[in-house]
Amino acid sequence: MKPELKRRLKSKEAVLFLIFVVIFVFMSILSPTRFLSLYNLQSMAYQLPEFGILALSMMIVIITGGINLSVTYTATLAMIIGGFAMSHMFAGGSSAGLSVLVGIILMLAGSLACGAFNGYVIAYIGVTPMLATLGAMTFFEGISLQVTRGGAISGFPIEFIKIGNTAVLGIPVPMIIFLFVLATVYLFLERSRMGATLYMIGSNPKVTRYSGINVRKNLFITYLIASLLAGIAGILMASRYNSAKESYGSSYLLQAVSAAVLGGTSIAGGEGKVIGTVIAVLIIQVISSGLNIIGLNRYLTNVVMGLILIVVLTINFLTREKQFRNN
Amino acid sequence: MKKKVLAVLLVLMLCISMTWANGSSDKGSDELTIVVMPKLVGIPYFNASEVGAMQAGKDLGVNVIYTGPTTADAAEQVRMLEDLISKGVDAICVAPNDAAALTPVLMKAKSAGIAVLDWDTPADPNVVDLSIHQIDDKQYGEHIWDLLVEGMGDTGDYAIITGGLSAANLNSWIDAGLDYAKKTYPGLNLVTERIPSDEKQQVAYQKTLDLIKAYPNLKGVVGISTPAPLGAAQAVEEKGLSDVITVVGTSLPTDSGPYLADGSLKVGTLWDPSKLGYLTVVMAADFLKGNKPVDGQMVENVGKISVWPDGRTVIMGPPADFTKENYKTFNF
Amino acid sequence: MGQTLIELKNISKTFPGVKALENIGFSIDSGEIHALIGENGAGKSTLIKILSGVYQPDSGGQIILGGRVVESLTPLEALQSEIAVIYQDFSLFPNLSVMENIALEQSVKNNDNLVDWKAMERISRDALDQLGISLDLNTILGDLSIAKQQLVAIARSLANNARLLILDEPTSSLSKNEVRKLFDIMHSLKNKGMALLFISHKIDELFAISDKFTILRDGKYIGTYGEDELDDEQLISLMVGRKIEYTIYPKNKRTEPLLEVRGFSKKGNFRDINFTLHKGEILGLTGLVGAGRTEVAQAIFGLNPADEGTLLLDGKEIINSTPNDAVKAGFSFVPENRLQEGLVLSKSIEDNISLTMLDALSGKSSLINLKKRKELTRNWMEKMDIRPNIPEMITSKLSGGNQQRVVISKWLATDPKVLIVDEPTNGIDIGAKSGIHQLLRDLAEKGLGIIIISSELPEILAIADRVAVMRRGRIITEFFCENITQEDIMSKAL
Amino acid sequence: MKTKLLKIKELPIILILIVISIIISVANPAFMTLENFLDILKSNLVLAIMSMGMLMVMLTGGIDVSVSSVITAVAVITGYSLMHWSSNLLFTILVAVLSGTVMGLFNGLLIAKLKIPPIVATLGTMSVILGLVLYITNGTWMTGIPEKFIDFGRKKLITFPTGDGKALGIPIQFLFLLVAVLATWFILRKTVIGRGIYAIGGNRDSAERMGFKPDRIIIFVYAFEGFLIGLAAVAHTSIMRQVDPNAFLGFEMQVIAAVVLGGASVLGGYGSILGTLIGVSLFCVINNGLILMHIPTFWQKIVVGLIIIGSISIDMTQKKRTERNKTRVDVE
Repeated sequence: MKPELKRRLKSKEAVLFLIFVVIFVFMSILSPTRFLSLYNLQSMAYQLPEFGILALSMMIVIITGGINLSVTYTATLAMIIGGFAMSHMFAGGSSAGLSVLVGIILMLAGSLACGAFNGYVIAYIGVTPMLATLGAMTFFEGISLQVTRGGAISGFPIEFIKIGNTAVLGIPVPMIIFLFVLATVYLFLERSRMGATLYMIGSNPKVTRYSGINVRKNLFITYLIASLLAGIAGILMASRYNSAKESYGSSYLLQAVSAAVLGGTSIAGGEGKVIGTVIAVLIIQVISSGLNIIGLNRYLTNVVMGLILIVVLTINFLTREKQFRNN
Repeated sequence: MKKKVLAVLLVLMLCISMTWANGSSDKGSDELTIVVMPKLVGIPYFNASEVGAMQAGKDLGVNVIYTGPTTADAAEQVRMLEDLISKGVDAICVAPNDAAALTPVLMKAKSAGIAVLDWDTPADPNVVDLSIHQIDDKQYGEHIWDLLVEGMGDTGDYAIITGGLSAANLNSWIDAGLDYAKKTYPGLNLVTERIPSDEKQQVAYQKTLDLIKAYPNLKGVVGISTPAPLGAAQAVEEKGLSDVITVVGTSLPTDSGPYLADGSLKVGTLWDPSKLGYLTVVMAADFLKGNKPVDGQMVENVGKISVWPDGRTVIMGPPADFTKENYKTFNF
Repeated sequence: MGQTLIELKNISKTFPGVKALENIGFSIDSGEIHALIGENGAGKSTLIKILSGVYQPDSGGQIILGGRVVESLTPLEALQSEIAVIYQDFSLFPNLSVMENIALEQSVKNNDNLVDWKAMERISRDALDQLGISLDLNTILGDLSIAKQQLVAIARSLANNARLLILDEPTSSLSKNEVRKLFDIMHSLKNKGMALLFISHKIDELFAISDKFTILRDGKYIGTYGEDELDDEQLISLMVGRKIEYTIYPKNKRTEPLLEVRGFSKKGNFRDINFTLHKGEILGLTGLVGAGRTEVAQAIFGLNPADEGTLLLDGKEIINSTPNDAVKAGFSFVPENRLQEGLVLSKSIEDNISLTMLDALSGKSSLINLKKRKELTRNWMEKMDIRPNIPEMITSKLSGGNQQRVVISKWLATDPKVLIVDEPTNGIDIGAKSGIHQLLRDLAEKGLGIIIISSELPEILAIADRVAVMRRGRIITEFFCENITQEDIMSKAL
Repeated sequence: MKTKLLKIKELPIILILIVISIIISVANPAFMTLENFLDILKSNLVLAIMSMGMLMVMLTGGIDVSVSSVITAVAVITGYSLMHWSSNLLFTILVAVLSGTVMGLFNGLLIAKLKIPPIVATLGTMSVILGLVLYITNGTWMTGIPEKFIDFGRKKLITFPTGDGKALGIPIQFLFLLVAVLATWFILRKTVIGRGIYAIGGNRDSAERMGFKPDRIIIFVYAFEGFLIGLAAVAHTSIMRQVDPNAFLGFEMQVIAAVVLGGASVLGGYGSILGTLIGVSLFCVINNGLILMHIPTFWQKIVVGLIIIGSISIDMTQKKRTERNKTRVDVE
């Protein structure tokens, strides 16, 4: 057991966790009354889930050797489709409960449709994920604009708004949903047979195909699942922002890629741990909130994030080199 | 392992040095702290507002934090507002990227005992204590169309170039203007729906070139958002059509100087954004001290303001029009 | 014979856990064709990599090159000493033109800044002329057939004016005519004073062309002999260390048909393939490399579906349009190229062995039963004697033999009805080889139908019940493996 | 000859470009005019120049998402140099290409020496560079570009008189594009390093074995890309006559999209100058055609998205077909 423990302590994730702790402590020292306040911890717990879920969605796709540039527009298209129905039903006299139910179902269905579109183009036509999702990004944005005419869809029942804005026993509902998603993604990726397949596809699709595994189908499903997660993030955003709009969360796209990579997911595919991505999301959240509370210029926050990305990857590189030399 | 720790420390040092360089500290004081949040930072319009807001802070002896997202994303605004509530401030003045999106977080702010104001663009009227407007949206839209007709006459083809399709206040001006044109200037013919320019002069320029070719009888272009009229004017000037096509729109006098001078931009119209920033801080500080604005009140460095009967909508005043003749007299 | 070009003294190479080469010492003269002989795994590839500077030998040895004594070479030194190697994987650029593949190296070697396209054209034209073949110089290499790509690889080495040309099984993809042409060229190169180190498994070829033989066995130097000092049999016995290579297994009687292939055709791959595999039978599929054997196997397994033809399993028609269909129907396929097709090298033994078994390892919950997985892995690792016995070991770090055992394990784990093995003993030492033969035979005994593709005729004769010989995309003939010789098969295959 | 033409790898994309051009010109004859082509040329010069650099990067199997922040930084430095140091043209170009090259070099070092995957390394530098530029400039436009430089930007290379007394001209900035294309062509086609770029994209191990130095080549490629971005920044500034630090937000996606539309493989090794230029043209023609064809604004993104996916899918299906039909065995 001892060498196992030692190995774990030396893992990328452990290093990352250490970095997280250091940053957290640092922020706390810098701003003990505010950063460490219960209110702020809770506020971070409200903010983190939508981004965290998008990062997990991105991670799943990256593990198969792909990337999904349309992830945020999937979320917004889903919330617009569902939100459109929900607000119309509610305004038309349907009960709040029914409107919310239909709205949520349509949001999930909308995200699945986006996933099916991406999945088909990537898995069955064989277009490189980066290009396919680049096109899809524009396409989804176009549909969203067409539906909303650039405005926001609002007028949701208060029951829907509550999803993203209430806390149970002090724990925000979005956080509970996030923990649930996190557990599911963990089980899916690291424990289920399909997860195992995805890692193999990401490492070597040819061998995986030669092993009698339907790579196309698995890839297709991957994009479905990743988009479903984006849909869940969309529900949280729509609820937290009390409306649905095409541009919500557009700044999450590159952040989601950064989080996945920072968390140790290999951009080439085949490697990556759920826990790593989660720690990376935590790091980004703590830096973002912490620096905001301290009052650092937003642009410098971007600079700090960029530097951390480069530094962590450099550390990974140096560790790898060292291991290589030791061998 | 040592190396890793070292690297981490380096990053931290960086954070510290930048933080201290910024000179902000966590220590609470008796000073009032007012947050002024634009839709996004780093564009000329909101930079000008920042100058006014900071000046007001200095004049009134209140602590002003001017911060906002780096892209016009409501989600990012919500996150920042949540952090600022954690930070503990006295008033939040926000120019929402989307009114509805900010309602929940603004309600949180209110329940945390923070005064909530909107400025530049209205937020949900149910959650704001005061609403500071540069101008009435409807009047402003109508004014722009009046300027257009002044240039091109009340008949003929025209097009609209807007900053972004989902920018709520730009849309409300355009919608007001279009409604007005339908009733007042039936001879005007809008050739195609509003065209987005992503808040970039380059894109506005390109789109105007395309418009000129697609609609050969084009007589007017309305540019909404500060870079749009400039891009349109540049295209018109290059095509040598300054006498044929009238370009009007919302632009800052300093940036639009060259285009006004060569006649490609007929007239720009905007209020002084720094005054708006100034007024916002003054109103917020007054509100925190328990003073309500009154109609016709004289605000130093801004001028006479009007207040709607609801008692919380403050209008700064009419916009200024910039022309070839007068643009040099403005300094924003 | 000319003077000594390169001399090796006491060259050893140790990999973690394996002594790949031990005290190798021999010399190559200019103007000779020197055959390097040894079984797969004897250390030939390692030796070549040392000569080309890819591997550094253990310290203590010496390489004497043009009078200069060094311990090891770097790739650049090897290049400057004009040692050229044609690897089995060609080391070509699929995205560059034929011309550049042949002549670009010259520019790099000369430290040129600019590309001289005219000179490149001349050089590549010359090289191809020497080979007596014509190719469009501007064709992108990736658009050529594998056989033509190999010709380009040979032309490239010719273009480099190498003083020592190392040919690692250069003839394996060539037709008889092309082999003859190559030998002509090798002769003319030799007459120009060039040294050639030639590696081949084909004894007749070796004797047709070589002046000297250096024999390696299990990483050890056995000896260097002139062409007149040895005959076939002596050579083989030196190579394998004993006279009889393989246990010849008793042949099965025909039982009921298991798999019937009827009229399989695919444009540019194979035509009108018909054969029947019986239960408990091992059917050999042989012929030269490039005869279409692998293509047929891939077609059966759904990797390269045929345009026409039907497949009957237990008398019922099935359609394998993807490997997934094939696995579900009860097929297993151990591919020829284990590094590119058989193993996910960046993943562990456990990951690889369980890859085909994920459905079985996960019940209704879809979650993998980790305990069961560990058990399965342990079982197979023991059964197949995979070493080191660490399921978490990354497969790229295993030796070739162990890698192959992982691939076979992963396929046997599925408990197939039909097992197709493509060159299963490639790169595996003798002991392990007979272990695999025994295993295949045992499986057949249990009623499995096995198709084995192998270029190694003694292997086919030892374990197959029947053999089908392919030539240029067609099955030419079938033999029962009793009372036939290698020559009988070869005469049909060529 | 016929077969040779059919062998051109760019053929499908050329056909798509032709078909789309025909559709647009049927809808609006104004498309097929010299004037329109010159407009397209001028407004997309910068994209075309930058696509050359991106092509090289992608040939090595890399990608660069930091191009938009690098050009922003270079434009700001150039603007500063013009306003505070010298308005000498050569000096300006020198400053621009030097600063671009330095930033490219930095990317190259991260990728080649620290082995950080290109997309991640450039994501990091993007945040850092853009963050610093916007922090320093606060997004303010730099408008005081000297007249001398602006006059240079208005020059025409060749002018064609038109009937109505006006003249059309090839903009002077075309020279920058010409230099970029010729330099890229020269490097890729005529130098050993250029063939090395293809070689490491096709088979990195073999290239190394052959004597190429992949690390050096990669550093060179990113530095050269930075150099081209320097040229693009000068061209851009001379066209737009001001520097807007927000002008290139999101531009990297356009560059990447144009290059891959032109047939470059994201995995490296495949891609040509001709293809890239056609990809850029396709991209520009689609954008140009949207307004010329009177496609309503709210449909435009849908159309663009579908055309991108459609063209790539057609190309892909074509490639798969030839791959499938490739002869593997000479069947008797």
